Formats: sequence, structure tokens, C-alpha cells
Amino acid sequence: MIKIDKELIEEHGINDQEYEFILSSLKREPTITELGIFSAMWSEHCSYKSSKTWLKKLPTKNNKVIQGPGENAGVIDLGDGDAAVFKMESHNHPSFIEPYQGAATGVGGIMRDVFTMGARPVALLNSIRFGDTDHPKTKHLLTGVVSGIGGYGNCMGVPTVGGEVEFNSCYNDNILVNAMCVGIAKIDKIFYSKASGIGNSVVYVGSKTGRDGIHGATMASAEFDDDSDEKRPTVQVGDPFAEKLLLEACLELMTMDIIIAIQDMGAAGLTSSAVEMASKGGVGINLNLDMVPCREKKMSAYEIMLSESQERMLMIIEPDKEQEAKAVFDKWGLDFATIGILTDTNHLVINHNDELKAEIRLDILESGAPSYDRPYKIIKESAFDESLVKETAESPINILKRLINSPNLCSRKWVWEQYDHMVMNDTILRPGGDAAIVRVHGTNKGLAISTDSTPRYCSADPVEGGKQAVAESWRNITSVGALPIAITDCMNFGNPEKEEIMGQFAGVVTGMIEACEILDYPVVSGNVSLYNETNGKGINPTPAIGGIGLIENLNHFSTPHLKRDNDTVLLVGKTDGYLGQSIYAKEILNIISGLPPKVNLKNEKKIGDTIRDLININKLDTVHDISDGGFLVALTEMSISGGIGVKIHLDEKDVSPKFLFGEDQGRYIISVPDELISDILRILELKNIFFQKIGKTSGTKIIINDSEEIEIKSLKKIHEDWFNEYLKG
Amino acid sequence: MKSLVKIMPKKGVLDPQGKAIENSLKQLGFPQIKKVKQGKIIEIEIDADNESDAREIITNASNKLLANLVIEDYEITFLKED
Amino acid sequence: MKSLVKIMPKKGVLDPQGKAIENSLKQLGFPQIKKVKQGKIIEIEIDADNESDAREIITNASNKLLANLVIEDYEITFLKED
Amino acid sequence: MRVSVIVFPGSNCDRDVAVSLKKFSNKSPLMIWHKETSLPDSDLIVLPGGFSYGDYLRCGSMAANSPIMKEVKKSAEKGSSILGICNGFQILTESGLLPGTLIRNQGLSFICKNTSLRVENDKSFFTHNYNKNEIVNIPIAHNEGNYFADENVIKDIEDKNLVAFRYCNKNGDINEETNPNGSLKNIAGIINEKGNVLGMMPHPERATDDITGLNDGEKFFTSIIESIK
Ligand SMILES: Nc1ncnc2c1ncn2[C@@H]1O[C@H](COP(=O)(O)OP(=O)(O)O)[C@@H](O)[C@H]1O
Ligand SMILES: [Mg+2]
Repeated sequence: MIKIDKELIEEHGINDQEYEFILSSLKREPTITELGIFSAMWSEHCSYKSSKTWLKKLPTKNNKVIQGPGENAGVIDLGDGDAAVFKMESHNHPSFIEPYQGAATGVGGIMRDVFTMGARPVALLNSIRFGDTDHPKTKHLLTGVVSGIGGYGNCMGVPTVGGEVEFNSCYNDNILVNAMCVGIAKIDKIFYSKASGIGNSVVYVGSKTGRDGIHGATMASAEFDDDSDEKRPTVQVGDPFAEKLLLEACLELMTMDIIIAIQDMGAAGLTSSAVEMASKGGVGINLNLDMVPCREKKMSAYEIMLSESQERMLMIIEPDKEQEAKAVFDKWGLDFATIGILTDTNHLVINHNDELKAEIRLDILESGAPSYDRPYKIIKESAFDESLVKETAESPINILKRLINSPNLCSRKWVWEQYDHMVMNDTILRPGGDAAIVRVHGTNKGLAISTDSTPRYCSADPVEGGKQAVAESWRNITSVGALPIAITDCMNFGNPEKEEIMGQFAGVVTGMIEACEILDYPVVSGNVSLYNETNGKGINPTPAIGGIGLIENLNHFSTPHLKRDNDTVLLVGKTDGYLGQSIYAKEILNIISGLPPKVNLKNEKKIGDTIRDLININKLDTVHDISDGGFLVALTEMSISGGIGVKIHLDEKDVSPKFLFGEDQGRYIISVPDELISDILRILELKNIFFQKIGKTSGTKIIINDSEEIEIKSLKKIHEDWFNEYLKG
Repeated sequence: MKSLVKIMPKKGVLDPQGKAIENSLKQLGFPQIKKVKQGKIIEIEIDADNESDAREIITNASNKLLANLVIEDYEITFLKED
Repeated sequence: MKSLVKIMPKKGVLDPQGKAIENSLKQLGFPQIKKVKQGKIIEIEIDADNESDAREIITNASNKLLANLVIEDYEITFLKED
Repeated sequence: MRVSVIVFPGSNCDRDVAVSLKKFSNKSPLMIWHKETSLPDSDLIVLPGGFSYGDYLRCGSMAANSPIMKEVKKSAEKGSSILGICNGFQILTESGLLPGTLIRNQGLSFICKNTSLRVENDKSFFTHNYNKNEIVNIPIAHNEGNYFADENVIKDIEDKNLVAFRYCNKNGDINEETNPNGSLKNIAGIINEKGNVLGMMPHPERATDDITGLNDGEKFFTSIIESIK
């Protein structure tokens, strides 16, 4: 028998108070298996103990939401009986330790969350963040993560259609790998994780259990220190081939009337799936671990319960349907084992080698889970000091060239060309634009999907940054003509035990709440990753927002590419020329202080709703929102992707960095053909929306006020070369 | 001098390739084949005065690049010159 | 019985992986490393009465599946039991 | 018209190609599981793209040894037409139905993008609706699409006009710069001598829908369907 001592308890991340609670609830010392179970269930990753009180405040409903937070993924109504099922999840720490496998298994995990609900995954996105480009680990981590994401998604045959990449020194020792998956299901064929039916069988399917990632859940919640290299646990290796079989087998079984409840084994493996399913159903669960298919010999109950081997699922089915179900998994060559039974005892009971290894009342694990109202302090930067912005003699085109060849503004083509973004043949708008558009197979409806976050804004002003992240997501979805419906989020922060970090969390959530409410854009699923911190230095607060919108009729949508000569280019929304926290300030002026741009949510909504109407009713087909880098960068992206130039005419006073590169929010660029221009101007005026004529599309150059010009071809090269040059060196 | 670096998945680390090959061989009618693991082999031609120098360089290269020590073990051998 | 099948690209066949490793090693400061080839190694646990039976089975498996004779050569060795 | 699409474990373009076939023939192909030991009489058998057996060991190697492949070979001998796309092409070379092999892309990364192809053979069962030297835009998505064969094989293929498509640019130039993966002679697809087996790395089924902006695969499918009739 392993002795439970102070050190062991501490190693399991359980504090004195929590241990007291365990003792008083069990009325005895826990066994090692039980200690492991408590540790996993009460880890930050599974219990959300620091974040729960804040997450509860997020808006989670609108008239399209079918399932909000609390299930494996969120579900929204797409009409005609179709639903979209989606979620985003982090795999930050594993990816830092082993970038390829960490990222790959992150993608695998999020797909299981989606298909466990009965949805066929149809799109993947990823939001990835790395340290400084000259940090010695960055190249290795970047190439590993990108090929891991591609390696898994490509093999699954699910297109990776979007995402974001950022470099910033705050991620030097804590990279972020957030993966999002979207699936499509029929509303009346959605599967949930609530176990029911005393006497029903608990069935394990998928790959065998090995000693992978044991303690992964606790690892993912523990702050790194310098010797974490030494403490490397067995890394999880992904097997996308097994997952593809698991996907097909599960979807096949789901067409039969057999599954009562189902849940993937993700973080904390068998422990969390068994506990969550039973708790949700208010039933007890007995497991006989001798029946669990194991890959290695002599695995202990502790190891089996905590293993994070990939590509596994737990299901509840009626005992007399076992044979029928097994036949499906046999066909796909996957393990199928009945490992337990639902009981009326409200206890989790675990037997192994004819010994009782654990017996815990489920409510102790679930509702007894700690929840902390951690103290917080919301800190923001002081106002942006305009006097730091010195006049520059450098030509706008020169600045533009430097900006679009900088790591955070250059083309991400190198990344997404490594992802199969077309498989399934429903990718209508590929990566590179604002939101991706994926057609709902066999219909004329489209989903617009995007992931967004601007951590430097959140760091400078958590509340405003939280708003901005949601608003930017909404704007991206709107830009392609879709109606934004709901979001998933991945909240990546530092150590919540520090007041100012908890303040970042509280501030960002507060901002998000306001934006979600005003934009009618609720949160239906998500994930929290805390302790992204090394040697006391935390990352920028990074709420990655994964947004989804619906295009009811794909006869109308818009893309950012310029399409024709002689269109009128309009800048919609007001430009004050605010440079605080802009890329221009950082890259060109080296100023990183000051507040970020303000988001006016009412205005945001008015402009966005109008843009969407112009697309849907007036057939506007070319729209791009303005974000990082400001107006001229956005316009350049439109030019490059369409291969069409623009003759820009501006007031002399506007030929300034403030106007060209300021990051004022709530703005779009649209390109309008002659036959639509009068209608569109009339509507903008009618709605009282500020706009400005910028120029006309023509030729192959960007020309500013007839004086400065550059060939798009050469801009394209500068824009696309950065990654290749970086990785060559 | 010619040397071989044999790189295999660490014990306990999942080896999806090996597993798939194993299943395939069984289906192809090789019931005698019990277990398959797949690894990499890297053949290196190196300029060095003696084996111990060469081993040092290759160990270095293996740690730095050839093997992924988180999930792989490696082993260096030398080929007899012919 | 434990055996190893070492599978290497045939002479004259392009070996993009080997080439890439060679270049990386040179860049990483290993000028002594002249040439790199990458191959696969397959470790097989097999039930057989003797080495010659085992060799026959594994040769068979290699021809059928493990190696692609258009571009690869293979070599079978046996590990000493310990 | 009888068309069968073989589904291997890990195939993932099986549905895509079935959708395209149906679009141009109005008839859904039969989907045949790799473990089947008999094949219905088929005018065309398709080996779809994807990652059969996870692309483990060598792409297509394990699929080439699937039970169904014996039947596919028999059908090929009897004169059925066989089309292998991407992973299907890899399976065809691994099973000896086409010469040569597909190795790792020269750049060592997976590549998914549009490519321009020059039609080299406009007489075949699969390509007769194209014109010789026509430039078509069809995407690729692969990690191991680098076509390799020894000199004699290449010479033979070229002498007999068995190259179906080569990678090029918009102007039809064929050179190292327009070669996405290192394939010898920019070869993107080949036909066997009898003319009934074609393998290609690019995905014509991804170029059959105007809304995606790509439709140069249409003539490929109409060629096939007209050939069958
Ligand atoms: N930041 C968040 N915002 C909203 N919902 C969240 C957030 N984080 C987690 N959730 C929800 O909490 C539940 C548990 O999340 P998680 O433990 O990550 O799921 P899983 O067990 O599938 O990994 C899920 O329903 C998830 O959608
Ligand atoms: Mg889950």
C-alpha cells in the first residue's frame, strides 16, 4: 500500500483545506487511486476552480442556442433541422514539451468533443502563439506545432480553414495552441453525456490505454519552472488513423438507436468521463478495470484511471444492445469492452484485480469541488501619449512594406498551405480572408467561422480588450455577409493566484459580457487555461474567441479580394487615427505603452448590420474589416489577394501614419461597382453611417495621391516571403 | 567512417505505425508475427580520426537534431569498413 | 525471437529526408558529417523455431509489405536474446 | 454505368469523388468496403484520396494489400477502368498497377494549393474532353506526391505518351519552379499502357463546383462518363 503523506498530497496539487474536506467526506484516508481521482477532478483544468465564478456571468443564450456551456460542445440551430456543434480547447503545455504531438493531440481532442455529440466535424481552426521570432526555441516550436496540426487534421479528412498566428516575447516559455472544431448534426440526433438507466452498461471504445500523459491534467494546471524538462511525463502520441476509425464507427453507431449517453475521454481520461457522465445523470457507476483494454502490462488502477491515452470514448448502452454495438466497432477494428455498470448508489466504485480501489460519493467529487473567489485588481495602462508620435519623413509605402513583412502582419500562407483546407469539398472561402466559409453539405447554407484575439489590447486594458476580441470576431463574421450567432472561447491567462492576473481575467470577462450582450453573440462552449507562466512571468491575457455565423443563402456572400477595375473604394466607419497599442506603434515607433483603441459597441452593431444588409440585399461582394495594421494594410491585403490595384486619393492631412495605420475599431473597406454605388451611398447616408471615398480600383499598382506607387506583385512577394525567409535562416 | 543511428519510440510511448503494420501483417497471413515497432535509421558518413571522436559528434547531433528525446531513444553503431 | 528489418533508399533514389538532415546538421555546425541517408527500421517479435524459419517469414513479409523494392533495399538481422 | 468507389480505412475523399461522379452522371456510385472479397462488375473503379491506414509505413502500402485489391487487379485485367486520385495513385503504384512510386515531397511539407496542370494526353478514356497542352487549374493536397521511377521507366512512359498531366504555371511552362513537389519531369499523373488505369496526385473532384472558383475538373469527369457510355 502506498502511504499517503504530505508530500504526495502536495504533489497532487491538493491543498490543506481541500485535503481536510476529503478526509471529512470519506471519513477515512483516501487510497492512492482516490487521491489521483480527486487531484484530477479538482485540478484547475477540470474543476475551473478559479474561473467558475466569472464564467457563470457570461451570456449563454439567444434564440439560436440549443446547448450552451456544460456539455462536450455548444450547439446552435442552423434551420431546416441542422445544427452546428463547436468548441475550442487549449493544448498549451503539452505543445511546449513536444510541439508536434502536443498540437496533434490537441486537434484530436477537440474533434472528439464534437463528434461525441453526433456531429460530423466539418472544419478546424487554430489559434497559435509563439515567443519572439529570435528566441532559440521559436522555430522549432512553430514548425512542430504547424505540422502537428496538419498531420492530425489532414489525416482525418477535416479541412483546417482558419486560425491565427502571433509572435510575442510573452509567449517565449509558454506558447499557446488553441484548436477549434465545428461539426454538423441533425438537431434531433444530438447525443449528450448524461448517463441514465440503472443497470445499463458502461462501454469503453477506441484505442487501448497506455501510460500516456498520466498526470497530464495536473500538469496542464501547474506552473512551469526551470526543471520541468526533467519532470516530463510520458507524452501522449496521437494516432489520427485510429481517430478516423473511431469517428466513422461512432457516427455509424449513432445512426442506430443504441447510445444512451456518450463522452470522449479527454483531460483526466477515464476519471473525468466516468465521473461527469454519472454525476450529470445522478446515478452511481461501478467500474471493473480488469476489463479495460490496456496497451501495457501491469498497469495500476491509478494509472488506468488517470491515463490520457488518446482516441477513446465512454458510452452508456443497454446490455442487450451490446452485441449489435460491438459489431460496428469490430468492423472498424477498434476495441470494445464493457467495463462497468450504472448503479443507484451515487458512488463511483472501482475494482481492479479483485480489490476495491476506490469508493467515492460522486457529489463530493463534483459539487464538493473547490471554487475560489480569488481577489483581483484590474490594472490598465495610462492614456496613450500622443506626443511620443514623432513626425516621420519615411514614405507611407516604405512603412507599409516594413509592416507587411513583419512577423505579425505578413501572410500566413506558409502555415495554411500545410493544412488540407479543401477536403470535403465545401470550403467556399479559404483561409486568408476574414472568416472562412464552409457550406453545410448538400445545402445552400454557409457557416462563417473565425478565431480572434488581440492580447496586447487585453494586457493594456483588460475590459476594453475583452470587448474588442468579441467585437472583432463579430466583425469578421459580418464581413463575409454572415449573421454572427455564437462563440466558443479559450481563456489563456497566467497565474490566477496573483491579483493582477485575476484582474486580467475578471476584466476580460467583464468586457466580453458587455460585447456578447450588445451584439447578441453568446458563449456556448469554451475552455480555460491558467498558469501560463514561467518563473513568475505570465503571458498577455489571451481570450481566443471562436465565432460562428450563418449565411442562409450562398447566392450572396462577400470576400476581401478586389474583383474588378473601376470600383469605388469606400472606407466605412470613422477614422480618428488612434495609434495606441497599434502594430505601427510597436514595430515602427517602438512604443508599447498606452491604452488600446476604444470599442463603441452600439456603433459597431449599427455599422456591421448595415454592411451585412448591403451584402445580402444589395449584392455587395467585396468587404474587408480593418484590424491589425490599420487601413492601408487592410486595403493592401484586398489588393494582393485580388491582384487588382487601387488609385488612392486622400486629403493631404490624411497621408499620415495616424490615418493610414491607426487601429480605430468598427471599420470596413468595401469596393463597389458603378451600378451599385448610388444605392449603397444612399443607404449609408440614410443609416447615418460615416464613410469616406478612398479611390478607385485599377491596374496593378497601389498609387497614393498620384505621387507614390508600388506594384502589387512586389507587395505580394514581400507579404508572402517572411515565413520562408525566417525558416531558411 | 560510417555509422548508424537507430531511433526507436521510447518504451511506453504509443507507436501508431508499428501497431498498424502489426495488424496489417496479421491480416496478410503472418500469425507468427507478434509485435512490430517502427523506428528510423540514419546512416551517417563522418570524417573523424577514430570511433570515439565520431561517437561524440554523432551523440551530439542525435541529441540536438536526430532524435526527439521526449519520445524516442537512440543507439549509435559503427559499420565495419569494407 | 526478435529481428530487425533495416530498410534504406536504394542507391540513386532521391532521399529528401536524408538530404534535409544533412543540410541541417551542416548548419548546426557539424562539418565533419559528410553524408546522411534516412531509412526505416522495423523491429519484429516473431514466433519461430529457428532463425532460418523466421528469416523466411520475414523475407516474405518484407517483399510483400515492409519494403518497396522499386526504391528500397532491405536487410534482416536478428537480435541476440538476452 | 456502373461505378465503384473503394473505401479503405482512412480514405477521406471517398465522399467527395462520389459527389462529383453523381453530379455528372446522375447516378450514385457503389461504395465498396476494402474487406470485401468480391467486386460488382464495374465500368470504373475509383481508389479515392485520403490517408488509408494513416499513411503509415508508406502511403498506400497497406491498402495495396487489402483483400479488395485482388479483385481490383482482376477487374483491371478484364478491362475495367481504374482511377486512382492522390492516395489512390499511391495505392496503384504500390500494387504494381502503375509503374514508379510516390515519395516524400521535396520540401518535406504537406502542400495544399491550386496547381496548374498541362494536359499531355488528350486521347485517353479519362482525358479526351481536354485538348492537348490545355492548362487546367486543379488543386493538390499531399505530403508524398513526388513521382519517382528509374530512367528506363520514365523514358518508356514518355515515349509511349503515358503522361496524363504535368505541373506547370499559368503559361504552361514546365520547370523546377513550377514543380510543387519534386516529381520527375513534373509528372502529376500517368496512364498505363493499356489505357485503362490512371493515377494522378491532383484532385479533379475538388474542381467541379463553380462556387469554389474551380471547375476545370468537369471535363475530366465528363470524359470518363462519355467513355463509359
Ligand atoms: N471559458 C469558457 N466559457 C464558456 N464555457 C466554458 C468555458 N470554459 C469551459 N466551458 C465549458 O465548461 C465545460 C467543461 O469544459 P471542459 O472541461 O473543457 O470540457 P471537456 O471535458 O470536454 O474537455 C464545457 O461545456 C465547456 O464548454
Ligand atoms: Mg469533452
